[in-house]
Amino acid sequence: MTTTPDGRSSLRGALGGALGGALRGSPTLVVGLALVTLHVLLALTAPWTTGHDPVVTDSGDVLSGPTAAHWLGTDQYGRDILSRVLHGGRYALAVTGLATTVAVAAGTVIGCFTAYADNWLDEVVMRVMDALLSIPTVLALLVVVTVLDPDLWVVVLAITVVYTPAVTRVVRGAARAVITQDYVTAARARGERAPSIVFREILPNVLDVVLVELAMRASWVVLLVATLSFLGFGANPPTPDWGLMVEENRTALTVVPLGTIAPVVALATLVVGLNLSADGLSKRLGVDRAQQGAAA
Amino acid sequence: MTATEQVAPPVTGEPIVRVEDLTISYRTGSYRTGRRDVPVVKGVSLVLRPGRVLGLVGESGSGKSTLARTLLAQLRPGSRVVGGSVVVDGNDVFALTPAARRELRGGTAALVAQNAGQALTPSMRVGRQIAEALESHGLDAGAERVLELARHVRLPDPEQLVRRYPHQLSGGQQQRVAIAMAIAARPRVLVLDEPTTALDVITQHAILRLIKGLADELDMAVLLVSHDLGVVSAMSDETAVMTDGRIVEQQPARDLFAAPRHEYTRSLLAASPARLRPAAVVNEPVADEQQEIVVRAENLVVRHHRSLAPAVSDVSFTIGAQETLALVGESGSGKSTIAAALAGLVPVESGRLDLTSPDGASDLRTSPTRDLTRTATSRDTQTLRAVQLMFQNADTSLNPRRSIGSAIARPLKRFAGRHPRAGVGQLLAEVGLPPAFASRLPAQLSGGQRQRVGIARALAAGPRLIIADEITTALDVRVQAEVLELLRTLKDEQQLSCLLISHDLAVVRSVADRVAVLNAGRIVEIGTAEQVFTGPNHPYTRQLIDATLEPGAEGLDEAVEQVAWRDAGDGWIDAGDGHHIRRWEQG
Amino acid sequence: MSAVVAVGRRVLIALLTIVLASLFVFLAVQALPGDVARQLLGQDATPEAVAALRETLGLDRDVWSRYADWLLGAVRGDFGVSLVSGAPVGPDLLTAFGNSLLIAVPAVLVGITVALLLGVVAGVRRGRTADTAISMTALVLMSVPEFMMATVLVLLFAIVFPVLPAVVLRGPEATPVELLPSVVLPAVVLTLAMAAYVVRSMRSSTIDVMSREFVVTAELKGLTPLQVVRRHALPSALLPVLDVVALNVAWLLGGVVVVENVFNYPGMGKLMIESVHNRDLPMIEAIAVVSAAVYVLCNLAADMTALALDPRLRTRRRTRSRRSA
Amino acid sequence: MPRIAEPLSRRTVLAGALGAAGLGLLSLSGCAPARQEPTIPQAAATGAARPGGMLRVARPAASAAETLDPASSLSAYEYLGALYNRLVKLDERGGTVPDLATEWSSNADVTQWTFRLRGDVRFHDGGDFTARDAIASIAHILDPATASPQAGVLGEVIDAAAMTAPDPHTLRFRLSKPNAEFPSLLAAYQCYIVPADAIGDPRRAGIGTGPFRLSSFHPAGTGSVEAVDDHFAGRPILDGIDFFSVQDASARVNALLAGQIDLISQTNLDFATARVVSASPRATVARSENAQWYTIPMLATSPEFSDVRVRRAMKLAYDPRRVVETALNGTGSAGWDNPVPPNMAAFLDEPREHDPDKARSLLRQAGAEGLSTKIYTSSYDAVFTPLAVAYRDAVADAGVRLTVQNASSDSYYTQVWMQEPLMVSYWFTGRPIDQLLGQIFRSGSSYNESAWSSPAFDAVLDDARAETNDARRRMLYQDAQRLIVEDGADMTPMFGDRLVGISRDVVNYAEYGFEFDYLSIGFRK
Repeated sequence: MTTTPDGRSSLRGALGGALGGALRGSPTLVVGLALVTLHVLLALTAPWTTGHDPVVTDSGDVLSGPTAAHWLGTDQYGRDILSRVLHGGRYALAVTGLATTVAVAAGTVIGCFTAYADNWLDEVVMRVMDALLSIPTVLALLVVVTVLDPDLWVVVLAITVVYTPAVTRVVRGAARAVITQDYVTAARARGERAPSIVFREILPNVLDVVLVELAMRASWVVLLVATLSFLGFGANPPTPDWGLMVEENRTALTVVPLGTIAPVVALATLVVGLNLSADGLSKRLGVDRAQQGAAA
Repeated sequence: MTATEQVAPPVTGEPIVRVEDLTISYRTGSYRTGRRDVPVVKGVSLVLRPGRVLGLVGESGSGKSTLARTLLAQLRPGSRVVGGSVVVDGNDVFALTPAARRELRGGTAALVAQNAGQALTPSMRVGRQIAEALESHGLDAGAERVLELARHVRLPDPEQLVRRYPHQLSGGQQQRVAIAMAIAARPRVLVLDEPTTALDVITQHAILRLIKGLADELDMAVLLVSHDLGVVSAMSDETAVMTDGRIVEQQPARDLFAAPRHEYTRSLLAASPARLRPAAVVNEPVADEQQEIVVRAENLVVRHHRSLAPAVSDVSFTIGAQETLALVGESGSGKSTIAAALAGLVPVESGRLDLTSPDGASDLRTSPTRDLTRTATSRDTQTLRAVQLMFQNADTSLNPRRSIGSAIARPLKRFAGRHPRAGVGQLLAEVGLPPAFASRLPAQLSGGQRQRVGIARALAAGPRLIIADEITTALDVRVQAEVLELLRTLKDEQQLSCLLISHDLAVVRSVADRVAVLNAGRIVEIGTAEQVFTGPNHPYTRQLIDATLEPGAEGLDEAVEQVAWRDAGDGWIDAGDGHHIRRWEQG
Repeated sequence: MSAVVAVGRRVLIALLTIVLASLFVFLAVQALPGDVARQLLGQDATPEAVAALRETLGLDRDVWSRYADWLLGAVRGDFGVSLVSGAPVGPDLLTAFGNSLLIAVPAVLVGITVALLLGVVAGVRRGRTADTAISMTALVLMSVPEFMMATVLVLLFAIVFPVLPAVVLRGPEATPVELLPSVVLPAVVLTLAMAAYVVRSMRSSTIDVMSREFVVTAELKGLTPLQVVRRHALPSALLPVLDVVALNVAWLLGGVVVVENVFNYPGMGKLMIESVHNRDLPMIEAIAVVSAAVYVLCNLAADMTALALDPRLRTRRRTRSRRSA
Repeated sequence: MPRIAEPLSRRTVLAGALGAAGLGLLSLSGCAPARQEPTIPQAAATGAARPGGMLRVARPAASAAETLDPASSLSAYEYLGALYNRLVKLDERGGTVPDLATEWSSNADVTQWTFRLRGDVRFHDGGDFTARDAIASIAHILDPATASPQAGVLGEVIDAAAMTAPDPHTLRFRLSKPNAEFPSLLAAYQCYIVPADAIGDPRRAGIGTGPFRLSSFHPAGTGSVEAVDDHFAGRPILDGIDFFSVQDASARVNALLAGQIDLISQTNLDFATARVVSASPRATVARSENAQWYTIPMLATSPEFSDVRVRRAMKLAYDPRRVVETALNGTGSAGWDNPVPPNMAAFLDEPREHDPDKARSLLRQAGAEGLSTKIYTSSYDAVFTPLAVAYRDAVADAGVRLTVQNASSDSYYTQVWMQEPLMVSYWFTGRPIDQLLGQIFRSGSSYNESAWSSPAFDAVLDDARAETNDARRRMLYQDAQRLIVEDGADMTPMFGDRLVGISRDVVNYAEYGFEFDYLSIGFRK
């Protein structure tokens, strides 16, 4: 908890407090975060650790099995699979990080404000969110990605459009519980303005829900990003991306099994890590996950 | 068991329950920090005999509830028996087979828990739940038998009631159902775990009388667990006092309340609000004609929703300078609604609600009178500042993610323009907390400390009126006493007016100058504390006063439930000196 | 508030949701690059021909008036004519929807039942072997994309051991009976993909309810563990899971795209992809309406079930709109 | 429609995307092969077929609006060759050979052509085939209401009034300008002959003179044809063919591997998939050599490529042999930017030079040193992206920096094609030489994807058409090829073999000139 001398405490402090408290003594969370951290580290250091450019083709050395030069072999264009898997983490984590953060941030702010407003605005926003939720995810993604060319930011935008309503609903639910608390009543009795109440009183107290939401959405986003890439709506070749790698190599499974299995293992471990983090966080922070197990 | 001053209980029949040297510990911690066993019950021994009531008092966390529930072989997850034994009807309960344990539960020993609203399964009709208690012990669970039980616990209109779901019942009715379930299989031991804590005083009285009657009738051994000295005093034949996992004193109830032996027992009794009364009487009731009026409410009507009946109707009162007006009444009587209206949290439908400035007061320069029917969003800063709220539940009144310092600094900056750093420290000191607490989070404080912070936060604004809404309800009796004392001191020092809301007449009597009794959104009686507590009274007031149990009480007054009245139009009886009683008719 | 008003309000909100969803989709499709005229005429079409076709199809009119026209038609039950096949949208969509139901209904029935059961078992046996096994399996299933699951299943049961068809060869004209053997694998994939979430949410809900006072009371009444779980814990434990189930069922019908494409299954997901490709606006709109209706109905069904499970909801009056202090 | 014309203009939104992801898990266990040389069979199995049997074909349907009208741009391509005949067809070297017409001749200035038609041909409904049906069928193509892709090509030289029938089995065309290659224009697969009185009658769609008659047809669905016993060219080996519409490429492969179908139509397996299919016990791969003609059009009207020096540099900069190696793993042949497939008679066998240094200096002269731009690709065809990547790598030596940009496959030919400066594209080979050059490279022609405009080229083409001497005409066509290689805006890095997935039980599969050999294909004895 970072507290300034005059007693002002920052949102960051609250977040740190929530997370720090959560970390203490939850093996689930520790394993989950360790997996995620490992992925982040591998992705960050990929340019220096692999020794191969992930996009350089070598027609003289295609579909090779594991060799001294290529630990996980090469794909059908002679690219180093290990290097592509490690670099693929960069794309997956970048898109996931951005998309999840944007969607969760937007959903959190909208959810808090509408919950606090509790009037026609709340009603209108929730109707719009409900309508957005009722449109099938894939239809929405397809339309957004087709409207704009698929690049990183468009994928981020598409996922934001799809997930913001769901986050809004969850956060709004949590915020409504917070709003009945006496410290919010106290703030209202002080005549505080809505933004002050939302940011000072409500937001810090839905952060636990938001954290869990962040970890859980992230696990879905990783899968969704991979699916999008797999379908040809995501990363552009020859960008190293897990979904794309599976797409490119799946037929060569007999020849180079690692070309498909390595990215799937990378993907699955990241998803497991995020899921365990979400589990651990919700357990430690006392967030009810039953409400949040909804599918993507 | 070394510190226990125990006197061998008078032997009246063979013990049905024998707890010997029982030690229970709770496992805490984690893989990383290492697991630790924290003892919660430490070497406790006691016996229960048929037809006798053993009262077990203690503050929260004393281990009394954990102890009581072992009689049904129940342990909280993570707890385990480290030593000693619990023998019920000749069997060690922790050595039973699963089938025998089920026979014990509800068969030999039954439990009535604190909150029947939570103890009853919401999705099942109450009749079915009673029937289940019979079925599970192989007894006839026919409709007639269920109705018989319902009548036995004096449920009104049992034929109708057994077909309802728990939420369709009042709190008292729910507790009666829970009792019916408990006695269904005619258990020999009845464990009551804070059976009336969630109930209003009048309902509490009725439930306690029911339990007492049943215990006698069915010759049950009863273990009554409560933090309420009055309840234990009135109910138990013998009383044990528990603190920190140990029983420190056990005596026949009458002896214990008359002449407590252990230091801890004495401190408990000294803290009960009834014992504080002499000090309160020193507060001269200021019924002076000249007295300034700070708040004036006239014919106030508040409604939460158009489709609902008014929560408050036709309420008029005044609060003078430095005066404490107490609003008393059962839950739902409208007392908190009045507080909310004063604080501008709910809109006033009609009537007047004014805040009056004393002459020349600097904080209300422009106009001597402020309209409090405006909600907080449309009040000006000075009005907002003048009225400050304090809340019942210290857990929810402070933002758990913000430091104590920031909670106090906010009103300081907003209203008083004082320098936050110095101000926070000073205010903390005023409420008896070290300034270093400024950097702590609410979770790091005890309930009493948090309530002190709540007071500091209210004072930070520099108010004229503070509204204290059940501020001591959630506190243990000794802490309650401290907080009330603090409130009184500060109020005098800073010359504040106070609206005190409480359902606890003992508390009210100890601190209020004047008292308004609310029933169904209307004031039925208003007067000085002395007038109200000595009478003459409105029958409802009388009922409330009679139902209040104080330490040392013996038995339960049978007259309490027999009062029946109804409003007789809109007249008032003037009992003199500002003591007004609403006219009523016997009914 | 009377029951009639409450029900009326629900229905109105449901309709509003569907209309809003159709509007959003309509506007988004407007923004799609290329249009049906170009798509129909091919790349060598002259600009004049494209313009003429656009006019014939009414694509040159302003978006809002076209939406209004569409909405008026939809209200009368006329969802228009497919811009591609020229046939009314209804029958084709109905067939595809029916086919999707053919894989979704068994998946829902089997998947939800088994998932709830496993979730309860895991929740009640928290921390034991059964719980660990169930939770781990659910976690793994959640972490593997469904196209991977589908692929492995096809490989195992269609290619290595050819007991089931790998893909559906007959298109929308296939009768349900002809589709029957092809239903198995897609249904299994959907079941697995969906069940994982339901298992986990049921588990945590069960754990939560098992610690509630009324469950403890039931235990202390001397009931057997089975009775406690079935009569006392289950109804309450199901409540929070209902929303999850509803969302999953809605997802199942709207989001089966991946699975339907892997198996070439002639359902609504596949029709959706084709319609987006063809910019077949009337078909996309109809699909959006059907999907939104399914979503709304699933939520309604969840609410109804909640009503059946929780008598408190049946009699509770409308909560006060303003919070009282 | 460029690719093969319409049949391939299929959405491939998910094509090549889903499904086959585990195709070879079975051999996962014991398999960590170091390097294996490609083991893809060279040609389809041949041999004696047993009479009878139903061939099951999986195909990607053109559209829910697909039709059996051969003239339409939305015709169901696989059915056409089974149901109908053309007047003439192409052989494997691009030559024009008889089908319904037995012989043909022209006047001296090649402005009038006379075709002698077979007299022993009946339509499936029993009607006799006459010149009247041929005239009606071609007039139907020319009818603007049909919007036939072949209308432009034919309309350049004839109109409906130019066709006469001196007798029921003689057909005469009077051309508006000389064209020595005119018969080859009638080999286009839109030019199938249908009964004159069946045109415009949807209930009679599918009636033709082909070796199979229609049993059932559902647009974008299933369909079936059965053998015609008394067909003029002999009874087909098969009893019939079942067509199934499977949109997803991987699903088609799975169906083949699972033994649900015998042949995948219109699917060029990528190299890795081909390896898996040929390793399967049920299926194998048949090569259709040089069947795919891959191009990289540089939009000549774009600022990047309006300068001929830049275009020449882009060609000099890369070695097509390397591209074939990388993108196709050798299953194709280098194109050297000449669009004419090597197996065609008119092919000009003069490989251009590969000189990155020269390319660099040309770029410098043009002020475009270190050119940096995007090259568009999509999942429309399995080889697009490998080609783009391989080309990108190949030109890096000359200092050209390309970024591969993946575009959505379903709008690739509406949003990128002929709009972005640089992209990858492909055509099916099998066009007669004149149509190939005229349709795709002539100034302003509808398939001119690079928008290249060369009066010299157009003039050579006109000369060739008017030239009646076969040898001299071929030389003119070769001049035209030389112009394309030197000045043109299209690059042809390679011709790819089409790798066709086929059951091991099928023999005598052959496909060229947009048509199967429907007569001799059959099941192994």
